[in-house]
Amino acid sequence: QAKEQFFPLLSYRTGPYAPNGTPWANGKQDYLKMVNARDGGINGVKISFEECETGYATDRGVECYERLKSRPGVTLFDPQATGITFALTEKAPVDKIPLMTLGYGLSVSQDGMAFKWNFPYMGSYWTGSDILIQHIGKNAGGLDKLKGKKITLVYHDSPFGKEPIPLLQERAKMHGFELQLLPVTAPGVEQKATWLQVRQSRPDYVMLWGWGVMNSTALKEAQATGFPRDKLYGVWWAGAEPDVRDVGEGAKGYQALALNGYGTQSKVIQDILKHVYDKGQGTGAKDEVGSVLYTRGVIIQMLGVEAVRRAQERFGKGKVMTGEQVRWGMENLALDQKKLDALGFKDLMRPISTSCADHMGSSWARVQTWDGKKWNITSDWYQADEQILKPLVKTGSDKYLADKKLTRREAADCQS
Amino acid sequence: MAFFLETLIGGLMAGMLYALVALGFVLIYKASGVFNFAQGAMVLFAALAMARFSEWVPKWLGTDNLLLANLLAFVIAGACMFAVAWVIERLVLRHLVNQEGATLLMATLGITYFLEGLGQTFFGSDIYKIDIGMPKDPVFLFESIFPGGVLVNKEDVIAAAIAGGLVILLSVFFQKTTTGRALRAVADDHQAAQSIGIPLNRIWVIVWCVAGVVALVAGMIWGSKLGVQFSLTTVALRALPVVILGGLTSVPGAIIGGLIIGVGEKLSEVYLGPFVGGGIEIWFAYVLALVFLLFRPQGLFGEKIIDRV
Amino acid sequence: MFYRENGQFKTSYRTDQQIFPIAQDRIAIAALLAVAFLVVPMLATDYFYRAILIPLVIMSMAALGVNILVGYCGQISLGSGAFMAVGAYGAYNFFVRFPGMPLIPALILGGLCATFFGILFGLPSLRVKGLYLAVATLAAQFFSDWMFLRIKWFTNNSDSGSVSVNSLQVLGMPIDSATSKYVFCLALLVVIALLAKNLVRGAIGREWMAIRDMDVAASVIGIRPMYAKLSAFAVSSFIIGMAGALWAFVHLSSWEPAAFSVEMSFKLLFMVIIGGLGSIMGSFFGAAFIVLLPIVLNQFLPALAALVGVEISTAGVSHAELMIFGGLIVWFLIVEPHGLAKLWSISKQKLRLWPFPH
Amino acid sequence: MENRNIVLNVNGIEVIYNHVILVLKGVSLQVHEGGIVAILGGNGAGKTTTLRAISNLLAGERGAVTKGSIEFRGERIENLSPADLVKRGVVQVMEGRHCFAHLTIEENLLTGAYTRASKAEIAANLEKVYNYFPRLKTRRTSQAAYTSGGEQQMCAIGRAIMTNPNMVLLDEPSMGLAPQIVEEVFNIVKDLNTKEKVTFLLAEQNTNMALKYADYGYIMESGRVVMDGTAADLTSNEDVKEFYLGVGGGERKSFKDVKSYKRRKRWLA
Amino acid sequence: MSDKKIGDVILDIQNISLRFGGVKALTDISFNVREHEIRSIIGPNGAGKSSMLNCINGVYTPTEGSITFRGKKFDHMNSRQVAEMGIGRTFQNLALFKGMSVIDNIMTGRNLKIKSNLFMQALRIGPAQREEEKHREFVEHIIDFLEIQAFRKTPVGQLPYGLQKRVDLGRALAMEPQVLLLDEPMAGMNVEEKQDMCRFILDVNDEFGSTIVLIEHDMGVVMDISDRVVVLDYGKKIGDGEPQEVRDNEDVIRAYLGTSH
Ligand SMILES: Nc1ncnc2c1ncn2[C@@H]1O[C@H](COP(=O)(O)OP(=O)(O)OP(=O)(O)O)[C@@H](O)[C@H]1O
Ligand SMILES: Nc1ncnc2c1ncn2[C@@H]1O[C@H](COP(=O)(O)OP(=O)(O)OP(=O)(O)O)[C@@H](O)[C@H]1O
Ligand SMILES: [Mg+2]
Ligand SMILES: [Mg+2]
Repeated sequence: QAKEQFFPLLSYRTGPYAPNGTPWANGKQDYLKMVNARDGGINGVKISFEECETGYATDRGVECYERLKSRPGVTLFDPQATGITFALTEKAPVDKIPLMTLGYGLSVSQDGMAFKWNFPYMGSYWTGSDILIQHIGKNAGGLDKLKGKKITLVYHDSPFGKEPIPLLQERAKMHGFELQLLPVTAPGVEQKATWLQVRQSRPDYVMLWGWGVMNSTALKEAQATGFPRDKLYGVWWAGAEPDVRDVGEGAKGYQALALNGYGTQSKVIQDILKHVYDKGQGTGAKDEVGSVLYTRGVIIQMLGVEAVRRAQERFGKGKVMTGEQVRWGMENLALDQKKLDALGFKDLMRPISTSCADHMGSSWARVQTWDGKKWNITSDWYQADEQILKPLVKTGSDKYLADKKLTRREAADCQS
Repeated sequence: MAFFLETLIGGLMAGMLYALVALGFVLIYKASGVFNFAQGAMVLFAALAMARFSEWVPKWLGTDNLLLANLLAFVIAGACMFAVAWVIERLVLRHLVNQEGATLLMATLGITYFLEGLGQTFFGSDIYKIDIGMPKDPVFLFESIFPGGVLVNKEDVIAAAIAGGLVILLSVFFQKTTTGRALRAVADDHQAAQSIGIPLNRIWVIVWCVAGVVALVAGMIWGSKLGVQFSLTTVALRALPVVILGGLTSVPGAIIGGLIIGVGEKLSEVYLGPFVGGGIEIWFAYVLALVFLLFRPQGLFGEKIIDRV
Repeated sequence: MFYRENGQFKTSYRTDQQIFPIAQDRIAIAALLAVAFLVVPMLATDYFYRAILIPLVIMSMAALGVNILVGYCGQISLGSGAFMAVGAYGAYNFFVRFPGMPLIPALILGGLCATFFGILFGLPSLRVKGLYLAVATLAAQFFSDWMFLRIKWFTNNSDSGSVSVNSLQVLGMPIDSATSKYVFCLALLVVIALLAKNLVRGAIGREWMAIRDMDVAASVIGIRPMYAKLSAFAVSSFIIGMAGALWAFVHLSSWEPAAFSVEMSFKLLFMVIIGGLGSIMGSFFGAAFIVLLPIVLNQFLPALAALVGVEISTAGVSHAELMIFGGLIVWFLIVEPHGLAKLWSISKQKLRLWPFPH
Repeated sequence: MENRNIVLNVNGIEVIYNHVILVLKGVSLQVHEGGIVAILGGNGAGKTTTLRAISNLLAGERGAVTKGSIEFRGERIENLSPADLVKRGVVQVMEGRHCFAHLTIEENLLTGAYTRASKAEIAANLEKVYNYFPRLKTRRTSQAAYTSGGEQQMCAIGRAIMTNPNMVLLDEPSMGLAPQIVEEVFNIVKDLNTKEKVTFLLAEQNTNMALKYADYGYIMESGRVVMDGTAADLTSNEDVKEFYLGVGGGERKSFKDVKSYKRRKRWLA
Repeated sequence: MSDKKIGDVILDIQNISLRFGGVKALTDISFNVREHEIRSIIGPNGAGKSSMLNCINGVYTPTEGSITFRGKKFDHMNSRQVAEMGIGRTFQNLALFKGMSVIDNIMTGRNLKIKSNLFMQALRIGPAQREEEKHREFVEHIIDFLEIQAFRKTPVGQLPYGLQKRVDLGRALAMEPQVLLLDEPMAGMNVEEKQDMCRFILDVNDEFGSTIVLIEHDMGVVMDISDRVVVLDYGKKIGDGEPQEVRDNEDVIRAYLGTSH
């Protein structure tokens, strides 16, 4: 019987994606340290964790997973990469460990009846792209104004970058805009040709679906080819400090989705500073605490911890939860505004509540704008359009089940 | 038409930048017969050093004179590259005299990993900025002739000029000086070179140093364009087709190869890409190089590969 | 003293032509196989299987394939990742498009796809040599990266470009437990290694080596460079393709083209150089070095650092890991430029003389 | 040994290749100032290895001197680099030519002058080499790889002369050269020896020639010196005559009717 | 002279010229080789001797002229065809396969004769195995013959120069050639070893009945064992005939032998 709740932490602090991977990983670790220091664990259950460097590579990710999955008290995995998520999606059901892919992963895995072990909390690439189109439409003065317009998707040429395409095509049909697809070969340091093409086709808007260095490179190329930055919209993985910092003024006016809030004023961040950094136990540099991806890491870990707490409510307070029990907790999570405020997440996110059928739990996001020095939230919350999403998810998950010769979960299974 | 010109110019400029990295490969190969896999890592290392020192120097000295800071940073980074060259000679090359190409290649690979680790340990693995005052915004030429003008990047033009200058300098060095001749001798036969008193150790330090400085210049320019981050090592992969197209042993070949590859890949991506789904420039560059090789197996300007019984 | 061939007289060329002419070696190999097939399954944990043994076995097979091309035939190739990819996607397409296609034929067909691809990209080797060829083979790599990302047909029209297989079975036995996967891969490896060994010690192997060592002289004694090179490409890419299919089907079970990126190509080349060019054994050593070392470092560095009282950050560990890895490569090369296999044979030679120093 | 200045003193060296192959088993020899000393011996006796050990070119072959000492003008030289040795005037002409394939003949010769500064001297030296080997002059602009075997051998010798040495280690200089040229090469050796006081240590298979020009000789067999003596002594030794000069039993035998049995060599007994 | 019978012309070289850019390596050379004879080519360095051999076995393509082998005339051939017709060759600058053992090097000489295909070799079933053994046996004979038994499994790169030359000869012999082209097989050997080598060559000539074309700088050897000698100088033929004739030829003395011999 395990005595501690073990959080395996897959992360990458080296390689092309290190600038973005590092604050994220730091946030995840710091939150756990803080919970231990402040609360003495989850209802008295101490948290332990171990980090494993994946370098964003699928095979190393799988190795890390295999290494950490059989640790006593293992909780859940957040693979930090779509590629690793794909690989683990095959393995998790066998090992009975849930995967949390907050804001990434497989969009169809929102369907908990088909993907019992995947939890794309708070948003998927489909909700993200949907919201972005809504926002662009709004800026244009209404979605109907998009008719005849041209929107270019500059995307990371990987499953991550390709995911939004079906939804965008759907939206393009609906609103009559033209969708141009420009893939960028990973890791994305070479985009000259891409932006020459942008210049040639003169799209009205460009959507940036990048990660790691690809983002800052895109912004620099946009500047070099004179594409107006205020017509450039990024996904929430292209909207953090490392993406724009070294472009500085050159990225002014660039807008990106904000999946979560940030800054140091929220209570949870203050707690982290107090209980972790002031004791000299911070994982990273202090001035990075509260940055966009750092905060996202904190939120991810909070959701994990709360899922454990929720599971304990059912399976026994003060006990170490198994992967299966955590899965139930994740599936039955309900954090309303009040609870969020109490946890210190006021303004960082919206309430989330999951169910057997909906593993996402919330599909809200805002838009932020870079002013040359820092990010500012510049829009209200948007929610992805259920009407569009639902059928896509349904057909997608059906296809998945058919391919795998699996069957949908029975309603009764939801009780377990 | 204007767009074609733009693409062409863009390709030429990109080509010059590849050439700059390719130059590093050529130098070391030509002068010691080693295919230096670590060139990409050296570019990264140099750029990281440059970026961080230009950040730290003002802090240490308390000035905010950009020029001074950059100058000092350049000198310090240059010194770092010298140290790297010296250590590599001492710890690696010296012990591998007269070994086969594959072994040396592998050794440079070890060096690659080492430098990547070392660079990130010392300098961090975030994205850093090199601001050497390069103009970032585009200029538009011939606006009277073409609507919208022809877009040209001043930054690219400056970078291309620097690359061109370096190449001319190094070509002269190789063809005309005693040391240049000695370097070529070393590349042909380590042992024979030793036997007639060419000090391999010193030669290697010199060559790796020069390659280090070339890497520094390349790192500075690329870094100023793209930001300095681990992925900078991947520009080495873009430079490889340039190296073989121009010929592993030819300094001017690096430039010509660079221009051909640069233009070829940009034109193909822009004009061919859309029909096949895009993202073809990398393999197109390699296939282009391959096609040239079928006609000239030693590259356009490479020394003939000698096989004689 | 104990390791020598004295007293083991060969009475026929056949016995002298055995793979392991020395009795002690034969016993050692038999023991090793027994351990691999019987003892390991009794001891290994799930992690050991999935993260270490299975990758090791599959990578050994791939390295073996690469070694035939690079080590035996001297054609340096950086396209091995592509051959793996072609094998994997080839097998995948046969597997999903022909309902009821059994696993082993699918793997073999995948290997054949790779063979075809290998021969195609091997054609330039008839004109282009050495490093030029090495770089040129990257064309195959980048082309395959692109092809499997961009041509949807290959991924069975999957939206994300990621594909997966499941419920594998061989002759009615399911291959899903770690043990069954391991034994399956190991059995294939043994078969392939045996066939490969037969090839390299036979006439075709001598042709390959002759081409490697001096192609002009080889052609003077009647070896056709074209046949030798292309057959090396074919055999090697077949094996690599099989390994690729196994990597995808058995190890990853869900994959995207990035699984066979250029890094994979480089890794495979490193394996054969570090392990020993032109040595079947070397392929295994090399694969072990490249697969295991990072994992070992990753796990033991923090502990080691704690031992000497420094605490290194996770990033620090990763960086230190890179540095140590690089350092070890260089160190091994200095100790023995011809790879671990050579080191091994030298130590055997020492053992023969033992306990006398020379 | 005469009582002249000993410049090179090799003292009981052992050489091991690849950490396991013991090749030299305690070789000692001395070379005196201004002498021409020949090392004779069959294939694989260890002549080349001995020369490599002296000029410190063993490392590249993964060999190492494990015992004994080598002194040049009283200084231990085992740890000097080959380049240092060249500066001290010791240069080796390697067996098997080793010309720089991509360089032209003239460039090959000029690399020999790497350690020297004076342009005029180098030019004069180059002229001298061309005088010795007129054939090289006609091929001066050809890449070395495309010259004939003999031309390459001349080039290698010429290149060594370009370093302006005071001691030359010659490894099989006559190999592959036409008889006239062999004669020529040995005349050059004599010439440099008498006029410029260059000391020579040469490993040679052409025993006839070697003993004609050398003043002292060592005979090696499987890693050991089995016999040494002045050239005159060696020439008159019965065994040497039979095995190395091919004139056993009085007169020269025709290659056509060499016997197929071999007499056991006395010094191996 | 021995009792061996010299047969008809087996190899006829007609008006061969070879140029490399400006270098005239061979100019209008004609001579022939008779079956079973030992035919030497001599001449100063750079005269074009090696180039001549290269033309005969297809490494170089002569700019002009033709070669007739056993009545079949050709002016361009690749080395493979030459090998198939039964012309073997050793090299002046060792061209052994350095990474392979002595046995394997010599075995490559048998490759032309191997019938079993890739699959049979991979499985090493019946015929492939038997074939391998058969050739191995032949090669062992050569090894015995050349007295290099002790080095069977040594990688040739580690052998001393002289033994490498022997292996080179062995490899050529393994082809069971009708005509054997030897390029300075005795360079770098002492008298004793040269005697051995001569014995090998003579035995090959006698026992296997091979015709031999020999390039050699040691006049003693050439004069003793050859039946006829061609002399080249600067790419031109300046003499041809029995050893004695050639030795007395003024041109030859001036260009090559010098006066001391
Ligand atoms: N690099 C090497 N590795 C292993 N063994 C070697 C190496 N070089 C030489 N040997 C061995 O050392 C012994 C002596 O060789 P060495 O070349 O010194 O002979 P040598 O007297 O010069 O002969 P030759 O007259 O044929 O040139 C030989 O048995 C040879 O096999
Ligand atoms: N591939 C080539 N390219 C250019 N020149 C060549 C080539 N091969 C030979 N030569 C030239 O042709 C001439 C004849 O060379 P060859 O090798 O035939 O001489 P050789 O008679 O064998 O001399 P040696 O006795 O010195 O070996 C030489 O001057 C050589 O430089
Ligand atoms: Mg020797
Ligand atoms: Mg010749």
